[in-house]
Amino acid sequence: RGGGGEASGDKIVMAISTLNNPFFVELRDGAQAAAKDAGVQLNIVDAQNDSATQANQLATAASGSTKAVIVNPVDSDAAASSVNALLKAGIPVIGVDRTVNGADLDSLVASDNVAGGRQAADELAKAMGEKGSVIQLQGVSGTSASRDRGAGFEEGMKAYPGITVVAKQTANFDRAAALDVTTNLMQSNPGVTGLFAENDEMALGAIQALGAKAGTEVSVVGFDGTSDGLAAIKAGTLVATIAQQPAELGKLAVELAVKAIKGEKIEKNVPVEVVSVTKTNVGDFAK
Amino acid sequence: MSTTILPAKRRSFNYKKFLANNGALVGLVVLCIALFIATPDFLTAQNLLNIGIQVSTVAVLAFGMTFVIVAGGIDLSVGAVAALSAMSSGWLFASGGLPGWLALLGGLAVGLLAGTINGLANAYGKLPSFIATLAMLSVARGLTLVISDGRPIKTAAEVSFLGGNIGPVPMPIVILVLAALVASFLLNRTVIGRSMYAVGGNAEAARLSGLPVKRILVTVFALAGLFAALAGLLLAGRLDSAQPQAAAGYELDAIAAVVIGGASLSGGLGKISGTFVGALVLVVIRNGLNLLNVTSFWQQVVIGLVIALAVGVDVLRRKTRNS
Amino acid sequence: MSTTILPAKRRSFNYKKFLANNGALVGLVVLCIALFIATPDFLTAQNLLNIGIQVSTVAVLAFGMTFVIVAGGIDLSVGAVAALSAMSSGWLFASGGLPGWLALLGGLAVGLLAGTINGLANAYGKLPSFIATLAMLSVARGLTLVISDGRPIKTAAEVSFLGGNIGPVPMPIVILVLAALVASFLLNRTVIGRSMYAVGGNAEAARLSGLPVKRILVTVFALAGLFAALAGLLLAGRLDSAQPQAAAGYELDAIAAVVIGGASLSGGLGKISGTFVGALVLVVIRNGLNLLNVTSFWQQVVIGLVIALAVGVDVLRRKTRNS
Amino acid sequence: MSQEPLVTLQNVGKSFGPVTVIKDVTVSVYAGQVQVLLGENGAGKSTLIKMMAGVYQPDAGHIVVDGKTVVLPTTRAAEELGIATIHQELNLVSTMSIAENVMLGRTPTKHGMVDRSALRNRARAALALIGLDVDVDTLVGELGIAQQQLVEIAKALSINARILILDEPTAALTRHETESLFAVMADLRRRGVGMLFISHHLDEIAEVGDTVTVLRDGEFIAEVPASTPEADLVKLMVGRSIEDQFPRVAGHSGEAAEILRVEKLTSAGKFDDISFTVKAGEVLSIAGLVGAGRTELIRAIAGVDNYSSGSVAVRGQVLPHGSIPAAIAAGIGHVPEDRKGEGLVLDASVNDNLGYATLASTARMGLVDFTGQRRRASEVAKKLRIRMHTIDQPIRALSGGNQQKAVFGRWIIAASTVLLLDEPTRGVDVGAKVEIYELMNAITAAGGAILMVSSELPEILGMSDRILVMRDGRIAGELTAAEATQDAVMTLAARDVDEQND
Ligand SMILES: Nc1ncnc2c1ncn2[C@@H]1O[C@H](COP(=O)(O)OP(=O)(O)OP(=O)(O)O)[C@@H](O)[C@H]1O
Ligand SMILES: Nc1ncnc2c1ncn2[C@@H]1O[C@H](COP(=O)(O)OP(=O)(O)OP(=O)(O)O)[C@@H](O)[C@H]1O
Ligand SMILES: O[C@@H]1[C@H](O)[C@H](O)CO[C@H]1O
Ligand SMILES: [Mg+2]
Ligand SMILES: [Mg+2]
Repeated sequence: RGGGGEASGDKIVMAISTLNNPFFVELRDGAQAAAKDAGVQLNIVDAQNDSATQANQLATAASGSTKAVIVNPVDSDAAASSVNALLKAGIPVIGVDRTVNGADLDSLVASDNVAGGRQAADELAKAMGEKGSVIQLQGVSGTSASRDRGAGFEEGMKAYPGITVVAKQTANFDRAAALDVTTNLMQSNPGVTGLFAENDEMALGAIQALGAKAGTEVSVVGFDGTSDGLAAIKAGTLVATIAQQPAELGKLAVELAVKAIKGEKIEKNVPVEVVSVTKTNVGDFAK
Repeated sequence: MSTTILPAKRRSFNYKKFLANNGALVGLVVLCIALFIATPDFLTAQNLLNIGIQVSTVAVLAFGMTFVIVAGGIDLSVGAVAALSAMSSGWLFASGGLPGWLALLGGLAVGLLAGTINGLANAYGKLPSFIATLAMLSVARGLTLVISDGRPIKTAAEVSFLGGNIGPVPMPIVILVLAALVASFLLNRTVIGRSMYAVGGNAEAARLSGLPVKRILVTVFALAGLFAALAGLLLAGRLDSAQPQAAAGYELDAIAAVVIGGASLSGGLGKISGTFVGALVLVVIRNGLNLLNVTSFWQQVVIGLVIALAVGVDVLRRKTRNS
Repeated sequence: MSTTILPAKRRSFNYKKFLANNGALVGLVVLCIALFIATPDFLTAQNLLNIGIQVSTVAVLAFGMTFVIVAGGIDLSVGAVAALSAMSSGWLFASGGLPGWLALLGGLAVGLLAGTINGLANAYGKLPSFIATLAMLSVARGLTLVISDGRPIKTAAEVSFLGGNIGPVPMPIVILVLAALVASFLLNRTVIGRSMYAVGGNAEAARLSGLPVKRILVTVFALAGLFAALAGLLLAGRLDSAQPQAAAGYELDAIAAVVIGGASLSGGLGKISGTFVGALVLVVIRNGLNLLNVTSFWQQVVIGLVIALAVGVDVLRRKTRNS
Repeated sequence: MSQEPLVTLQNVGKSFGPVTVIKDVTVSVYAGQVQVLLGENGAGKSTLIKMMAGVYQPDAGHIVVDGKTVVLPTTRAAEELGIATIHQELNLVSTMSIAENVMLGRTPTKHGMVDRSALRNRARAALALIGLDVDVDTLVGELGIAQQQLVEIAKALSINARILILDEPTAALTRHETESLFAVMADLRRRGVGMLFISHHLDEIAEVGDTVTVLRDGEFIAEVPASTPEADLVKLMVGRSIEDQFPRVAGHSGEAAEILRVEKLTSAGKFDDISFTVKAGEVLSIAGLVGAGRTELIRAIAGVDNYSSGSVAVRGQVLPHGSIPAAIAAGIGHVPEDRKGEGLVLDASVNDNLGYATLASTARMGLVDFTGQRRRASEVAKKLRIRMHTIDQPIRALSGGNQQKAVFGRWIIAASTVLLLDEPTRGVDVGAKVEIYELMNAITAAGGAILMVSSELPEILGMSDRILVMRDGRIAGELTAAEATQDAVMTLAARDVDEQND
């Protein structure tokens, strides 16, 4: 299978969980740039956050002239059978951003959401002076990103007995939903001084809801490090965001896929740093 | 805002008739009383303002939907058209370099255009409205993503103004009220509005009476598109940015508001006041559940039950009245 | 699979009639020819099997939806009920310790129950089916999240078997064919099935003719629930796990499949064969666009256009035939 | 006729797909005259007038208005030439008020807004023309069929047309309203309006008509003066003579078994304390004015509506409240007054429509008996002479009278022994009427019982063994066939009206 020599023109399929989110758009951009550099054809399919759609797309990929597959699973468990089918057909599979449980991926390029959740707890506690009450905005119920960040955050908060999480509500990773939910929660919890949103989109909606309180009376921490998020840090309304490096994730995934096609040996685990971005280091990230 | 024509002596407001015609209102009132008892945070001036703001997007979408449903159709594209209009407006401003107010008008024009296409496809292309607008849902959402490349776009100050305040009054509430008045006026006072009831109630009779059924259908969808654009710009104004996924799935909320408000999906029935009550039911439930901090999983269960109950109360009330 | 009663000499298959009754088929064939020309990957044995597997979930959901739409209702809850059934089955197996086959039956029972509740709310509670099933959508999705605590659950081997193969034949295709035969038999050959057409065509006339309209409505929704459960288990089998967000939004696909297949949302019309063609149209478009590597944003635009075209071709064809 | 016709359909033809419905027919309407169209059910009368009304386009021939050939692509185009139409089927929007329905398509405006007081006033004026006295804000859906028909008539009258087409306007009316309509027609005639009138009530022809054009199977048969004797008209129409228009053969002699017993039946606000019995072999009719509560009563007996007190028993067995299946099982068959809304599934085939009541009872293990159903349906369609292209045609495409026969046929197939008939021959042609009457005879001869509500007094007088007269929800009196006359019935039925007028 394409052993050695020219990789040029080889087809790689990249199955992304959703492109309706700037995070994945940046991941895609990184991957595309890398594909161009390597001279391979990169087909991107978007599952719109539906595991079954993704299974369909992976099956379709297997029937074409695909040389390698990069998968960003909608759900880490659900992707296993499709990925195993690809592996059985001899097509190398690289996971990106989220792992696939129960499949022996050729490689995984990911940042650690649980660790990120813990970091978010630390940043928020620092900003709040380790006391006060906190609202947590959750992502789409049942997604691994929401699950893992929530778990990490809860774990991290255990270290700060002075802080209580007074309300947890879902805002579906969505800015508009976060605006309404935060407005309502501030109504029943007026004394809140901290807010953790499981992604930057929700953090920005919350900031909108908090108005002048954002960054003054209430500290907000987000997740992702999107360009809007970084701008909010500069503006002082967002205290911190746990930045992933989506473009870097995408780029590394493609590079690994190219190596796999050439038959080169690749590392099983390629971790990408998750960085806590605050006002002090935001300059290094601004794009 | 009642569809039935009031008797000549219009001075004294007919409470009984109003209640009888606004069934879901009873459900809404019960809901509000329950929340008032359950949490002191519910009945505060600030929270009522919040509810007013939060209902604005869905209500404006649902007003447009009311025209369509009264005329016997359905419009699944309103959420996507709202997003497309806001995104187009943002793009016209940011990349097209248009002045803010022109960008705002451009956004409205996009909504009107999308709605008109729906209407043409339904009336002249003979596509069932479910299919025509489902196709538009997909096309409009796709175009929104294409224009934005999946990223939010900052909106013009003129658009953001829609999400702001004038004096102490939130603009979304002002727009909501204006939209309700305009929609209600169109539906009740104009010939084209009254014709919508005829088309939805009995299209054949409308045609035999010489009503321009096709033109009415096009108007109905065009209005839905225009109201969707307004809702989209309102939402973008509140968020200070046009979001690629804005208003996703709102079509079901909008349809639900209209149906909770007493309209029938088979056409010929429906009122703006009812739709407004329907939208409030949906928003008040969510607001209340947030205030009560019901966990997000159970929230969905409770929302479902309350929707069924709100409409159920109305059905029950009507039954006892009739027998 | 035609709704019209076949004449006595049933041996010779009536192609003309079949085509005339299966309008969207023309759209589907055109679509397939276009894809065959556009990419060599489309018409491969493997890809055709893929399409068969990919269509299974939506088609099974849509078969159940066909009963509801024929009888004049709508069911927005099928996606959520599919997820709830699969999750319940997973839970019964993993936490309840039931043997796999019992867990599988338990999942089906949950779907049947949810559907029955929809039917009771519609027929006896007098809730419009749109509202009753919208409420169920919310409740079922909420319960799915509650049961699973937002996490996927591994399914029993018996359920996973539904997603596997027997010999060279994928099980989803086997189940799809069986479901189509059963649904078609119920709708065409049985008293209750034929009654559904009468209820959807004119419920009052059906009632005055002595048909048990309420019981028919309950049956219709119960069947939709049962088919949804089957679709949910099939999906879980394919994914080897029950997902809390499984089949979200599939209700629109299912309704679209039925409508593309020639049914009318005002009831009294619709066929399983048409629904199957409708589901294929949706799946073939997506499959084809993936193969052609159309970028995902444009994909949505194209999907919308193709849906409109597929139905448009049918409308046009009928018009020329009639005039 | 020396004068120039207002409108002429010149050698027109019309086909639907393979079926030719009108072949080379010419008919004219003159100012101040009433042109009558006569023909059996399905002869093509409605199709013909729809070409004049701008609903259908002729496939052959042309339309001449005021000497000029015109094309009428829409109903509006016809209206603009002064042609107004009362269609055979009700075309009203049930969710809208009477006023809005009357003025539909011509809603008065002021400053671009609906002028509601003008709307109401003009609607009231139109209703006054035909003496309908109801609140114009009432929703049309709340009216009975007869009142809806009056609204439909008022609507056409309010157009102030030069040419008025009336397609069976009297089918749903009692004599009383029919007379008000004829008075209006006489007035219109004086004012030079030309009219095209369709009716299956032959007695009405001489009363209002000038000339009669007879159609058979879509073809022109003859044009004769309206004064032509009824028997001759019938012969032209059906191609044979009908000896007896009301061939009632009393089915019972002496002490027959009691089949239907209604005791103290009461439904608040609808009817009150109704008791009567119907014996085997008997036809009992209920006469009364529109709104007397006859339909409500018959619906209650059939199990369609609930009632507050009293009982209904068939052959001694008391029926449960409001259960249609129980009523059917006891042998009841119900022909409702609104065939479109309550009788038929319009998009389903003739075959299906004929079989609904027997779908379950003829099934084996839940499976439909398709072969048997088709056989039974074909037999009944033949027996009732239902005019259709094929039995698999949607019933929507049948003419009104043929649709009515199909509703009747459903209960023939079900072998019902207690028939509840609500306006059973509404819109049915003379020939078919006699066939229906003969069916009634056959049922009573076989020991069945019939309860019939009709607004056609001749039918009541000709076909009943006994007559109950209802007024204002109560029984106002009972007459035997022998003592019943038009006057006797009307006196009982209308006494209340007179009292109110005092
Ligand atoms: N749209 C249609 N498609 C097919 N056939 C039709 C259609 N409309 C009418 N026909 C057929 O044309 C014939 C004439 O129908 P039409 O309604 O003109 O009869 P009619 O003389 O008015 O009868 P009636 O006295 O029962 O009203 C009937 O056989 C009917 O089945
Ligand atoms: N759906 C309805 N809602 C309200 N009132 C109604 C309704 N149907 C009938 N009515 C009224 O009930 C009364 C009895 O009507 P019903 O139809 O039983 O009279 P009827 O003697 O059969 O006369 P018709 O010849 O009109 O059938 C009338 O005043 C009628 O206007
Ligand atoms: O990492 C991504 C992003 O944080 C996004 O906001 C939601 O999905 C997650 O997987
Ligand atoms: Mg006719
Ligand atoms: Mg009556």
